[in-house]
Amino acid sequence: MENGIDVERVAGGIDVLTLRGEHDLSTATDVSRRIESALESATGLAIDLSETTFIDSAVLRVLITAQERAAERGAGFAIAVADSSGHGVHRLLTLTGLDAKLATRSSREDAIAAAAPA
Amino acid sequence: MENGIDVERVAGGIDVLTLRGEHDLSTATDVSRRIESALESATGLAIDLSETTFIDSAVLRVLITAQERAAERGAGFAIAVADSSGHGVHRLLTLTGLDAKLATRSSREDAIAAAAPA
Amino acid sequence: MVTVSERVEIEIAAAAPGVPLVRHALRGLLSGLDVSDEVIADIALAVTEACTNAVVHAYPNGAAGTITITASHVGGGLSVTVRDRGRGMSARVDTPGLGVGLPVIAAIAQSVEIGSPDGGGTEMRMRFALDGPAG
Amino acid sequence: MVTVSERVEIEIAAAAPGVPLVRHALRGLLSGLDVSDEVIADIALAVTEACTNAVVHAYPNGAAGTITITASHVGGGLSVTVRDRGRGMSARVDTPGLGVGLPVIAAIAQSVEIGSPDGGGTEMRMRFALDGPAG
Ligand SMILES: Nc1ncnc2c1ncn2[C@@H]1O[C@H](COP(=O)(O)OP(=O)(O)O)[C@@H](O)[C@H]1O
Ligand SMILES: Nc1ncnc2c1ncn2[C@@H]1O[C@H](COP(=O)(O)OP(=O)(O)O)[C@@H](O)[C@H]1O
Repeated sequence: MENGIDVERVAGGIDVLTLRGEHDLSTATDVSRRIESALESATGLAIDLSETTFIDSAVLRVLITAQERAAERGAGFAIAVADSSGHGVHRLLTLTGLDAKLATRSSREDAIAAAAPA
Repeated sequence: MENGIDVERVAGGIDVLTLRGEHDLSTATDVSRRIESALESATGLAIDLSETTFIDSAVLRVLITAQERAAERGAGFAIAVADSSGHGVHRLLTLTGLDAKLATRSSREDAIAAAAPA
Repeated sequence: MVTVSERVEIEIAAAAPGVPLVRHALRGLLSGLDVSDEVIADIALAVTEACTNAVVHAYPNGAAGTITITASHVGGGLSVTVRDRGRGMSARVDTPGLGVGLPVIAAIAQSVEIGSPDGGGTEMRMRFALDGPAG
Repeated sequence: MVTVSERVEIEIAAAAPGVPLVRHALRGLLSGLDVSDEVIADIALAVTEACTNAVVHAYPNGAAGTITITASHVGGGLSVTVRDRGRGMSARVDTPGLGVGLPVIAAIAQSVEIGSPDGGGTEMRMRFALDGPAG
């Protein structure tokens, strides 16, 4: 799968950031920048990992920061971790206990719905 | 050296907490409690490690929290790390880089002076 | 007696773009063996964390350096060594990382040995089971 | 050939009061050898961190358990193993600790191996140099 970071604005002013393929230290700064700029104007942010085949702790750190920043700005936030997400994505979230701390949903659609500001 | 935790109120409403001997997980909760109760009424807190022969990262964590709490309450804060402090005390502070982050002074007297609120 | 049937050595510059290259090379090695996707994912994660640590921590202030990764298929397992020639293990509280790299490696690998090789730097030697779920 | 001249085995309940006991026993062992105060302080610190980890992380929710510490004076060095029979290495971000235990151990010891012994739990095997400053 081609690696990529896409951001799309959907209904209600919510930005959906899709991470395709593998992400690690070599793309973490890009991911972080795209998140920061999305949060400048979006009412909510959904991060879609359903097409993500790999993430490491450098990316996980960016996701945690994203959730904190969204909360600070009163923006909604959710992450989609689906059956189609890579084994390693599930494994890292379980090992670190972040499956319980990050606002995860099991599909892109559910994450977008959950990213509407409260 | 006998282990111990002493708290003494000195001039200006500053509390001096002296850690004698070895401190680790087995005393960290006591140290933390004594610090919390000192910070309830003291204008400043000096922690004297000049007679401390050993500390580990469990105690270090209590010291970091103490410095943060003191700052939150507007109380002064300083830690005395002297030549007489144990090798391990110096070593742990250097290894972790906390010699630069914690307000350390090289004697009990200097720490007390530095613990006066700004 | 142990039979070494496969051995790969990779050298990368100690910089972020090298990290995925190592992972891809390892997957290539493992794809020729009868290993489950779960085990491959686990090994990819642990080795990535070790390489990331070498990039982030071994050479302070962006100093140039290299990282050498050796993977060998030994008996029923895989041994992967990540070696840098940087400043040696540090233990500073002000790390830019999340602090779960070493624990993740230790949780996934059967064993991990962290050593200080002659010549300086840090060597991390991980052993992985290849049959069944790793760890 | 390696000569084992001294060997100490200590078993403690996995609880905070055991941690200083281990340190005192180790100092006792080392006091009979020609080792500098700096090296003794370093070993005391690394072994304390390993024992503290076993107490804090191995047995969740205050479950009862034991920790076995073995120290042997092997050749010119000291080998210390800290073994628990707890839940195995975890890698959770919500640790109550400062997160510098493993790095401190790895920075001080010549090498540290973290493994998952048969029967469960975690085994941490540290090797220390006894001549000159440790590490
Ligand atoms: N190759 C290395 N060289 C120097 N220090 C290292 C190396 N690998 C790890 N470390 C040290 O060990 C610490 C813990 O590593 P880790 O658990 O991966 O957490 P993080 O990298 O997120 O801080 C690092 O913060 C660093 O101080
Ligand atoms: N004996 C053990 N059993 C289970 N998990 C452990 C053990 N030792 C260490 N760990 C895991 O490794 C992590 C890192 O340990 P350490 O660097 O000492 O940091 P801290 O204990 O302050 O969190 C711990 O948070 C814990 O998840």
